[in-house]
Amino acid sequence: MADEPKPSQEPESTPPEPKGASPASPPKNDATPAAPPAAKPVAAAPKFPLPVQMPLDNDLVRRYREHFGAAILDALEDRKQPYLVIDSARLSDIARYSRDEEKFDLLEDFTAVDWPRREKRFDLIAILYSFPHNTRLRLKIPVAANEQPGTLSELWPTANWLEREIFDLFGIEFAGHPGLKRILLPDGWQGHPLRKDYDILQQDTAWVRENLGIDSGQ
Amino acid sequence: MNPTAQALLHFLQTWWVELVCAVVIVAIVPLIAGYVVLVERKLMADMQARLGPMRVGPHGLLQPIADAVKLLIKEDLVPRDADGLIFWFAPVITMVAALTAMGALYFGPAFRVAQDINIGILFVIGVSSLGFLGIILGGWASNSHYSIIGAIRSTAQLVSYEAAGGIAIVSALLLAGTLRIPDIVAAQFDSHVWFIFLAPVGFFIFMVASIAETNRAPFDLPEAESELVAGYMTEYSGFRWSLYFLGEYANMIVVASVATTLFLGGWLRPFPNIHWLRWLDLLPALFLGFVGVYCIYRAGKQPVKIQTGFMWAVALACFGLAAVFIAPWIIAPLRFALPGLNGAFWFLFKVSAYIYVFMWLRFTLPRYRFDQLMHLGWYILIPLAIINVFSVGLALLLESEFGLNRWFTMIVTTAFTLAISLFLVRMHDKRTAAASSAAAVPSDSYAG
Amino acid sequence: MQQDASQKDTLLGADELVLNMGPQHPSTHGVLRVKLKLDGERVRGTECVIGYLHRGVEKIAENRTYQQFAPYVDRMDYVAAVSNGLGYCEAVEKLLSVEAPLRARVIRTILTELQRIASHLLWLGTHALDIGALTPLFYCMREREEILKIFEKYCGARLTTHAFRIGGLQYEAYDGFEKDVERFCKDFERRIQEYVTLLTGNSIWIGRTRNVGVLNAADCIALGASGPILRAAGVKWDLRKAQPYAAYDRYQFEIPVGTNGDTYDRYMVRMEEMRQSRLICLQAIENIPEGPIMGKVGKVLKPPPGEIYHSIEAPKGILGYYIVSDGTIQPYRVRIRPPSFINLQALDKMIRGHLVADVVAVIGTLDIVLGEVDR
Amino acid sequence: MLDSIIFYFFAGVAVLSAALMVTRRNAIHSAVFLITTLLATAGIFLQLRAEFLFITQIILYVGGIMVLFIFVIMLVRLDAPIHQLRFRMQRLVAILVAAALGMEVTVILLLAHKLPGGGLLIQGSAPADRLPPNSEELAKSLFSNYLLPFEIASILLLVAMVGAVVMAKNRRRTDEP
Repeated sequence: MADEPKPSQEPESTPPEPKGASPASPPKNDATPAAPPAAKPVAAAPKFPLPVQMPLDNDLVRRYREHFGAAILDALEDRKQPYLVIDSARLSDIARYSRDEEKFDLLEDFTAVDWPRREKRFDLIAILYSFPHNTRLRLKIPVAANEQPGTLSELWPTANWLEREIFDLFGIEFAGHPGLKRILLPDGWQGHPLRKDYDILQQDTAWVRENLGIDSGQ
Repeated sequence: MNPTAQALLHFLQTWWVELVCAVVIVAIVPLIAGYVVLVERKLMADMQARLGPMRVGPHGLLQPIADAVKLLIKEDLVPRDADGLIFWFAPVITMVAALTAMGALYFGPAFRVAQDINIGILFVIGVSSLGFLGIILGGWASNSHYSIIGAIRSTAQLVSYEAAGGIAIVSALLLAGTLRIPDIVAAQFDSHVWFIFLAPVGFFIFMVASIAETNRAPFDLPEAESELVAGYMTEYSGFRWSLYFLGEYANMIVVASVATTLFLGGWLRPFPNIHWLRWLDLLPALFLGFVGVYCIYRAGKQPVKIQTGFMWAVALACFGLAAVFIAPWIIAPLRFALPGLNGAFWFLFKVSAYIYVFMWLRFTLPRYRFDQLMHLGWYILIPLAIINVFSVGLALLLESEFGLNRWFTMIVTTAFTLAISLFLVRMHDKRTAAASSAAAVPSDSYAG
Repeated sequence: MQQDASQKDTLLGADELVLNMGPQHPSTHGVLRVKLKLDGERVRGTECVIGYLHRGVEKIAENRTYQQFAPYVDRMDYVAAVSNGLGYCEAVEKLLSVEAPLRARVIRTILTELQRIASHLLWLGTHALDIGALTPLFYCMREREEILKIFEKYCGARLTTHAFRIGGLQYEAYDGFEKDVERFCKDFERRIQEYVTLLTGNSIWIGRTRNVGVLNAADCIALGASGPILRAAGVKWDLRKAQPYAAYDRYQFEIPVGTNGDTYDRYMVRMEEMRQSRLICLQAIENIPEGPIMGKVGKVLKPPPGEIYHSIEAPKGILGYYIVSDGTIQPYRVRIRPPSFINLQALDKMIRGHLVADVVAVIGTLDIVLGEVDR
Repeated sequence: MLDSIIFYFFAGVAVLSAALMVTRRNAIHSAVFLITTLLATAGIFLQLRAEFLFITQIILYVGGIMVLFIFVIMLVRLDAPIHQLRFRMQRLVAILVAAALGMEVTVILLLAHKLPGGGLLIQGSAPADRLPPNSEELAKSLFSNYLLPFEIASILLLVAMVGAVVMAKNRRRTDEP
């Protein structure tokens, strides 16, 4: 499935806007296990001698890999918070497995991040919480702009509005969602504001003029 | 021509007192209602740890007038799809009903409008119940969902609670044996006790029903602002709105007067038959004098000179009234006015106390839900009212046929009624518990 | 039979009435619009229309520096600005891998708990008002005023406080801070008794709230409803205990839980939460450790590339911040998990089959703030 | 003189609003005019010093029955059934019935004096204000002379009420599932 090697490898490899020209620290290459202490305070302030992302390989990840093999594209830990990069095609399977077998029963949040220069433009981020184990797990699902990932709202009804919000602000459509329509912005609005190519001053001038009767909402 | 003029003259000659009284009622009741609103706001403020209106006049004493002026000059909005004629006419019905009902009331033995109608109390109740026509028609004519739901609620509520209230009145009427208002009061004088003590259950039911009939909290569902915005009044504004508002407060005065007449001894002072308590007749003057003194005390503390002056004026008015009350004691030829004056004082005092209880409840209690309201009306109050009528009748029968002590029979029958009411409440609780557990069966339909 | 049914349809108007509640309705707590499908007065379905207050907070975040964005979070749940600020500051601190000094964390805890009380007070007042009890609102406002005065004395602002800074605090606790908090807490015990007298045992209140808007534990979790809603359903779970942040691990407090998950249970849970918050404050002012109030963070914050998710137990539920850094001074993406937004989604489930009057009770018990729903 | 003015006023209002009632298209308007008619009739009762009848008219007809009318009109959408169920021959039948009724009334009025006991024209009755309170009189006659009819009527009403309750209950039971 992994149609491109490491889309996951992280943000830094494709810093989006002009500003972040220097790709900072090459992410995961030096896998110093001594990293955790670096997460401790003080000295760390302005400079970060140690990388904060590391590959993760614990029981949980192993179980996931066992079940889904190549669909688990990567498993990382960022500032001691684990996340799995998974293939969007297996999203609902993995989600169901997480909920039913691994007892991540709460979909705490579901959102997206836009990486316009990457081949798979968006990352869907599902933050799962397990009441029995009191742990969190992030699922990161790279999806392409024209891709339609499966909905999670059958597993967690809470994903209903969250997916609508993602659709509204990013324009990612979810297959099988009951009633996918804009939620925060008006129905007829053009554009998806949280995409990086949507400028902060941009607005749907035509809509504003027509519906509010003013020239500009600024 | 001549006979007509003569007839007119004759008409005026015979009816001028009543005409003047009628004009006074129409002119003064809105003012009184305005001040009842002010008192309500002040009381509410006091109970809620704040000051209430303070700006217009000292302690907000001119607020009602300012409000009235504001309402009069407000734009008069009519929704586009409203039924113009009925929308215009509905508030008038409410107001007219309340005022007409007031026409048959006795505010003390001497102050009244209509010649004594021998169905007095029935007239008051019947006519005041016409007010809801204004509510339902106004709600319908507004052509708005909130309005119509408010109107439907209001009608259902009125019909249910009028039944309970009407039956509750019967218990007092049985004791009085007449419908004429002065005779009812006289009956309470003769039996040495107010009917509230003989028929407490009846009074309680009437009180609850009268709160519901006047759409006051906790029964203010027709205009529940948190659900229906303003119920049937949603689309009304300005003067028409104020007509509804005044009608509501006038109605409050009407039901309070009815309750006072029937259950609280009308214009009788407390213990009217006990001679050595005659000094109680001095109370009105003392009371007013005290208010006057208090006003003077407060006058010094007013921040603005004009308010000090106003406060003095109020104090002087109080003293003047007190003088009017005290005059018959000093000037023998005015002695005839004494019963009338004192009667008016006590009557208004009791009416105020009754309205005060209304307000107190309003600030204390949450609002009923519509189904709960209906349950309360139909499952508890109406059966209880019917049983109460039976037991009062039984008590009277026992007294007259078997010569039993009146108090004894009353206590026994009241206890009997209360026992049944307890049973009813128990049943009601069970029923609602069952109903709510049935309603709580989960349904699993998620939707956006 | 068939004919009967069709006749009934036309004669009795069995088709559903759609009642549009809001966006200017007195008890939708802002600009929420709920389309109610009614059968008589019974609700057959709801549809929430939100977004009237959408300001694009998450978009703004991408165009501000980390410090610049901090005041914006106050404008989300504007009745619990301190809690929002706490969540954001802690999230950025985690992203920077620094920790605020203990003294700062203790003061943060005190202020946040006061804010929780203030938020719950506002909820209680408006909720009671929705159900028709006028007076509690004013009592609640009276107490909330005391809390806001403490905030004002502390940082000069009452509502959108921006009380915390990334890395700690900007202001030292003023002289007499402990005394003020203590006086409030001592007083509050008596005051809360007043609400209990007015509401807890009142049969109308119970009638209006018992078995209304029931949401059991499984539904809560499925719908993501958190905070008092979850606890009222009997789940003894509170992030302050489960994953302590700030200085919560230093203090003893109980997690109140309900049994039914109905409106009355939520009321009881929130009342008890206020008492527990009061206890936390009392414990905390007993011994505020000495020390610096600002951690070692630079003037310019450039967190290393990466991402962080941090959530706290805000008065309304789980308030989470998911922040992605690209190594510049501006966050690449800030996602806020708004508890109100997600709790509001439970409305439909809670209200079906109830009466119109219950809609306001349920909206009230959800304790939503539209600034946070719409962001 | 005054009495006549008042009478003609009330009578005129009653007749006029009755006419308006049957000609209005809008059901609520019809109901409003019906209420006006009833109130005007009540006014005539009052003028005749039949206070009890007056207040019964107001409480029962205006306060009770008309509420139900309006209630039903508001709840039921009348526009649809009006088009479906219009009775074509209505006008003709109405004219016939009205004519028959009018004739009947005329005949009775004309021939009243020939009827046994003076018929409708009661002559030489006491002036109204000297009559004993008529609510008491009414009660006395209801519970003495007319006890049996009164009780029968009560039972009839009771039966009707129970019947209505039973029917409503059945309706609900079939509705529910």
